[in-house]
Amino acid sequence: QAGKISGDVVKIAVLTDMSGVYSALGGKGSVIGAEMAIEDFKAQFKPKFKIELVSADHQNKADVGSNKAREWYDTQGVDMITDVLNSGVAIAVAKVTTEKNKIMLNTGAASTRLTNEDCAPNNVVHYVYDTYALANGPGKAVTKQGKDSWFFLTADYAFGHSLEKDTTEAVKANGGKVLGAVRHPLNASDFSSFLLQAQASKAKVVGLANAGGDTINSIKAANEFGLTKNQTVVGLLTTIVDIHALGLPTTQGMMFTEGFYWNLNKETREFSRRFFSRHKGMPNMLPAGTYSAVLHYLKAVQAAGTDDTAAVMKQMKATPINDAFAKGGKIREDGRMVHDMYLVEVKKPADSKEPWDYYNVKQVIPGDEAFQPMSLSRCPAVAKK
Amino acid sequence: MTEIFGVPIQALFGQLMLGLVNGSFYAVLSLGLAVIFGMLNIINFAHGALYMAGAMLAWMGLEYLGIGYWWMLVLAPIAVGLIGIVIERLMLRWLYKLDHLYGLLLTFGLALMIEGLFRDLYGVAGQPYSIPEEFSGAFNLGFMFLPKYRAWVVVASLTVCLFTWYMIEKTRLGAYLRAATENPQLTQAFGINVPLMVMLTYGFGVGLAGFAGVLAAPASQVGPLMGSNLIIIVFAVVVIGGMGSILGSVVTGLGLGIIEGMTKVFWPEASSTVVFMIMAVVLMIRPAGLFGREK
Amino acid sequence: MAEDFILETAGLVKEFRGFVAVNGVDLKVRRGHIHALIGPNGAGKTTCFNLLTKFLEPTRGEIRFNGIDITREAPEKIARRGIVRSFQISAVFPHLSVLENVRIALQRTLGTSFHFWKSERSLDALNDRAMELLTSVGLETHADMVTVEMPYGRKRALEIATTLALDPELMLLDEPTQGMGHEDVHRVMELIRKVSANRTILMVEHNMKVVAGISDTLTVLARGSVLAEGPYAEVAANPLVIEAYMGTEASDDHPSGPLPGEGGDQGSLLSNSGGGR
Amino acid sequence: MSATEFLRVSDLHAFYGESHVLHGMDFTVRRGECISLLGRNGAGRTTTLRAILGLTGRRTGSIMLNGREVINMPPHRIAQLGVGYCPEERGIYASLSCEENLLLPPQVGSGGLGLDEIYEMFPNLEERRNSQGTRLSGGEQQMLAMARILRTGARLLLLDEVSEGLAPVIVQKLGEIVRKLKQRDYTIILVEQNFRFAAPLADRMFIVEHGQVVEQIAQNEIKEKQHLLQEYLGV
Amino acid sequence: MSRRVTIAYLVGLGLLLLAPMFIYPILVMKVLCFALFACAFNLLLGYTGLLSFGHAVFLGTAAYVTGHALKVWQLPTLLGLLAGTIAAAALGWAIGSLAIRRQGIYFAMVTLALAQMVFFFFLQAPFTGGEDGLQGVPRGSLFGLDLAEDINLYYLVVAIFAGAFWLIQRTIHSPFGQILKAIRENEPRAISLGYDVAKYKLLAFVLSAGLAGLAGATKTLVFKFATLTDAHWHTSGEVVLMTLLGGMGTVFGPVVGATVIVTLQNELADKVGSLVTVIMGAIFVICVLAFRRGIVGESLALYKRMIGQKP
Ligand SMILES: Nc1ncnc2c1ncn2[C@@H]1O[C@H](COP(=O)(O)OP(=O)(O)OP(=O)(O)O)[C@@H](O)[C@H]1O
Ligand SMILES: Nc1ncnc2c1ncn2[C@@H]1O[C@H](COP(=O)(O)OP(=O)(O)OP(=O)(O)O)[C@@H](O)[C@H]1O
Ligand SMILES: [Mg+2]
Ligand SMILES: [Mg+2]
Repeated sequence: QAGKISGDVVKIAVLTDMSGVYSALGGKGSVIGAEMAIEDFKAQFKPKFKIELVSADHQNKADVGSNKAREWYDTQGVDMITDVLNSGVAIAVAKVTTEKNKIMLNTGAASTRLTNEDCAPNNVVHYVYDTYALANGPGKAVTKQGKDSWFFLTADYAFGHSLEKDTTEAVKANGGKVLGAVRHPLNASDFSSFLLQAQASKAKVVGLANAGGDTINSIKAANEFGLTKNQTVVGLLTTIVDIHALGLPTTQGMMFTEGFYWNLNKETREFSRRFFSRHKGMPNMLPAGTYSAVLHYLKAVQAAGTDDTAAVMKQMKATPINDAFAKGGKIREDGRMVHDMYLVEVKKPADSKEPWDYYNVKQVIPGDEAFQPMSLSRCPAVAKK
Repeated sequence: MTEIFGVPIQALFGQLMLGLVNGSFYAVLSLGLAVIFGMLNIINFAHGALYMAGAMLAWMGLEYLGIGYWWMLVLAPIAVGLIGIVIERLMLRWLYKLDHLYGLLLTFGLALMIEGLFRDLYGVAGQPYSIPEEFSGAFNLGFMFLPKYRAWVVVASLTVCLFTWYMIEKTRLGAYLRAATENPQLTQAFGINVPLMVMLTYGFGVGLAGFAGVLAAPASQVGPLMGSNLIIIVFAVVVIGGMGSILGSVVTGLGLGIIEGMTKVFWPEASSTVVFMIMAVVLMIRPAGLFGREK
Repeated sequence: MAEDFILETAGLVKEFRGFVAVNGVDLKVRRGHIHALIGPNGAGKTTCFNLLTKFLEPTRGEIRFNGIDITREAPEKIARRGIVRSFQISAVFPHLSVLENVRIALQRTLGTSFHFWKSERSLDALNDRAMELLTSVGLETHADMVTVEMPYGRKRALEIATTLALDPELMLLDEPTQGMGHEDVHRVMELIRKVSANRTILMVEHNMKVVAGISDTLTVLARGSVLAEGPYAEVAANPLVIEAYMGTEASDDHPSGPLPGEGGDQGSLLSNSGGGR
Repeated sequence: MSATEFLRVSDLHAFYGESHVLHGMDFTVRRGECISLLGRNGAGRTTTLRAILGLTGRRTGSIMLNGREVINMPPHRIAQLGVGYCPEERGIYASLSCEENLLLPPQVGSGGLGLDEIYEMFPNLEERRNSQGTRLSGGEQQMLAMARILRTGARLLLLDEVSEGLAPVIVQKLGEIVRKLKQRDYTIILVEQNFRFAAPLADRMFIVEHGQVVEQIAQNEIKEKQHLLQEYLGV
Repeated sequence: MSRRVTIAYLVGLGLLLLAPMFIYPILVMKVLCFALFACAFNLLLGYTGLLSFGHAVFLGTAAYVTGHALKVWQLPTLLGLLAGTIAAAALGWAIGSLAIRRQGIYFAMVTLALAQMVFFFFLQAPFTGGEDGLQGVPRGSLFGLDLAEDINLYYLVVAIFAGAFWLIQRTIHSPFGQILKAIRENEPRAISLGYDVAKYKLLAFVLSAGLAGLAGATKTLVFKFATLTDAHWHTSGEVVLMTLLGGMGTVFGPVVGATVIVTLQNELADKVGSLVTVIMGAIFVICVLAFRRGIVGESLALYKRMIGQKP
């Protein structure tokens, strides 16, 4: 079957959260990222095959997601699915993808399980970030500042758990201790009672092992209860859109890891401004990552002259990634795409020169440090050989 | 001393206070349900959705028209009440002769519609609604922070409950309401304008829900799902209290709120289910509910 | 033998929050009799019925059925013992056919009522018995009719047929002729007399014609306790009873009898009520 | 009694959903008069009363009440014109106490009886004043249903089977009360099974068959029209 | 079953056997699962007049138990299904014996609340995987047939559905069914005839719960996972809608209703996004206001009227 493109179309699907707590992270933004990638690819390579893009809302429900994926693979001839934020959904979709032997380039989910317990190196690439990478930066930096006792506010599902776990390890590794954690449901409406528990714990740092709307509301409630007065709140998965929503006054001085910042260099600025013109907002690491992933995939198809899974995966792993999102990125055998991450600090309102000028990049974490080393991999497929 | 039963006093009172706050929401909502049930014999499943609508209206008022919290606290309930009146006129009206279950089903359908509509417009992620500056900040009671706004919520809802209770239990209107509940035709034949009463009652009942919604807006985030999660607990509250008495539903509401809060301190895992467990127990020992008077 | 009582109550008392509805009633129902329970409104007749069938719990006293103490037994247990009541409002299964109505009652004896895997054809065995019963109340022609569509009187008849299906030793009828036109009253009277053949009947009735017509014994309750007991003629003559219940008219039953209100005492009764203005 | 006409029902048709129950009722009642509707079960007498109050489904024809057309009014408006209804099924409220039941109906006219008067008429009710409405005995409920409308000052009383389920003594007493009301110039429509109760009270009797008035018998004609009663009512 | 029903039943079965040639089998299987679910629900609502608003919890319980049995205990497929069904029935007994203490609307609310309690339990219990759900349940094999093949599984599902459907019909037309009708018609009278009403209601409830469970267990097999959605009150609402739309108290109503709703959701999901809920709600309202007998009920009525009019 190699050397052939199924139905002469390469069909790419963006499966994301269109209306939920995470819609601000990926959602429409990711779709735009994918569109831009396709346009750029066509412009540059004038491919002979047709390229189609479909997208759907998985409502953060594992069953909705995997049903959609299964249907796409079975009846729509979809070749590759991308974004798939929300780790629960991602793991479910990974299973379907492996079963149907297709490709998922996951640019949205955070759980390290995708490249460890639930890894599927021949079908799944974990492209943008993961909890290990997110945890390390602040875990080290904050603890080193002497704020060495932590308490976690954890979203009660795969992502939250593994973010909590990885940060805990980072904190311990740097001589800090963890006093406890409280689990809250996805998209909880009122965080005050959880924050009271955090407050009662007397920990110096309250780590928010949640994302999107949940993070925003946690931080708001923290302010209401005067938590911020004598404790430091650290958002573990925070991106520029959250900062934009909360505003600098509330968030100044926060530290966290991002996989992308629009204002790094000429290339990122140029890409981001194009994106901004369509989305009325700067891209965070998800849309940018999706752009990069789709582009990389199409190039691989072009090069391999087929959309056959094995061939394309081989090609993608063989070629390094260089675009607006990643410099010298490479896909490891366990399916982890490693690239530089950035430890950023939120500027004081005064220091912000223009809209969306929010970060001071404290440190560029080289890919090999940022991500979990192969040596620690718990991925059976890789361990075998 | 900073600990009670090995629990930091701050957390204890904090949760107690939050319990009281939730309790007053339960109270206002179950009160509205009871009033409506008393008159129309309908369990208003749309109650949660209309509570959400109240909050959403408050948010929209601020977002689009720049109308502040205090005005919305008056306007939103009225608006919701009017929505209710329309619903009653156009739909519920036709169901009174049928099995009461149809009322439940219809309002369930409405709940889905209202919820889905707001979902489609604003997504499920909550909208921020900031606390009115009069009440921003908190009293520092030394052993705990008492956010001013939460205190206000309790006061406001209790006042409303008391007012309603007086109207229905202590005035002639109350007798009419109960009579019309049982035998509308005959009651009308005595010269009482029942259809009007029914309409206004429903309007008032859902108006209460709207009021609770506005109260809730600054306390929690304003989102399409805020109602549906709450309403089921309120149902349990209603079953525990028994539809019979107004005061009953208020007391039960507050009580359960507090119990829930305490559970969060001493047995967090059970905090989300404790109300239902209590309901199960009550059903076993007193099927009609604590304050229920049923044939 | 005179001592054969099917139902006896001793010092039966029912209090409702202080108010004594039934006050130490010693009722003795002789086997095979039609025993009427009459008395002014609120005397405690229906309450008595509810006590006998355990729809209410007696406050004090005991109930003996065939010598067995049943004071503390549950309603459905009592029913199985053979005491079955009819309701003041007609009680049928409106949307089942007349035949099915009766069959429901018969079905219990089959003991397959929980068998959800059996076909309902297994119930056809009961049809003959059901038809017999319907015939005995003159409904055989209506067997397949849906019950709602029948006029009031017939529904009462069906209800009695259903009750008979349980082959009760003792039947309790509460105002069986209430709200019926004259023809229906007659039909039901005949019916009661007919079914009383080999069983005992205890009934509450305000219609003196009926009482006089078919009852062997009657007990008069007033304010919760027994005022008088005995055959109609005797009781009807009892001045106490006349004063408390029958009034001046009851002594005869012709339509065009002395009209009500000509008795002595009523005048005063009204004049003081009128005194208000 | 004044001869002025108080109620005129002409060509009244009434329906319950599909079923057409009244087929053109025609009769008039003068102020202060007491008339009685007799007939078999299902003849349509209750329906007539309900139709006058607008409690049936669709209804056509004309109902002039004290010179006003009420056929298109909603029930509560009609009642407010001074009509009191004592329904066949008594309609006692379970959720109200005996006394609350008594006090429920709002005043619709002047000159209703006072509470004390009512309690004198029905001592049982005074005794049971605080117990729940439906906990009253069948008869007590009947009394309550009657007493309830005497309070409101309604001038036109629609009484449906009021003697039903009452002990003979009470029935006599009720007879007296109706008399008394007539003296006070109330206008009364009696629907009765119990001929012996209705006969002496009614100034005129209308025999109803299949939703129509088929006979009219004046008080003084009872004796000679005995045969009619026989054939229509089996009395 | 009456002759007409039997014929319809056989025709339907025939169609089912051919369906996978034309339609995406997974979709048909989903429809069948929900159809069975709705039929089980209808047994309760349509024939005993008990409106349970928490029926999804039985679907969910069975789904999880079966999933756990197959994935963790690695039981053979049929045993897994059985385990789920029994678990659901047991839970049905527990919830039922509480709920039947109240009538009418209260019954609905109580079932809803108890269901919600169980839902929260599932949310927290470790073996359900919380928000992530129980993923990657193996389908196993039957008589050497590998059920991982959709087509093989398909025929198993059809068999299960056909069997369960038959059982439901039989129950309705059984001595037991008769008593249920009687109770619905006039409860006090049933008591006075010496029937212990509560026991009958409870058995009906348990049966319905068990069959709903069977539906859930099968669903797990089809989709290879069990998630909170199965136990969520939205699902409870959906099954009410299916029954109402198809026609409660009719034999085939629930099946029709389920088919319409499921396909509708499938079609609309991408096109209108979250407006789906609005549409579902609208259907609800319309059914209650104008369409109470449901599709099947109304068409039967229409049919009757037409032959009635012919001289
Ligand atoms: N559940 C109850 N609670 C309180 N009082 C009650 C209750 N049931 C009956 N009573 C009272 O007990 C007395 C007897 O009632 P009962 O129904 O037995 O009278 P009855 O003999 O049947 O009269 P009637 O011939 O009018 O039906 C009445 O005064 C009634 O008010
Ligand atoms: N709610 C109703 N729906 C349909 N038909 C009704 C309804 N009420 C009464 N009917 C029918 O209307 C006809 C007249 O009923 P109505 O109650 O007026 O009779 P009636 O003369 O009062 O006799 P009685 O009161 O002694 O039964 C009867 O055939 C009855 O079946
Ligand atoms: Mg009685
Ligand atoms: Mg009548």
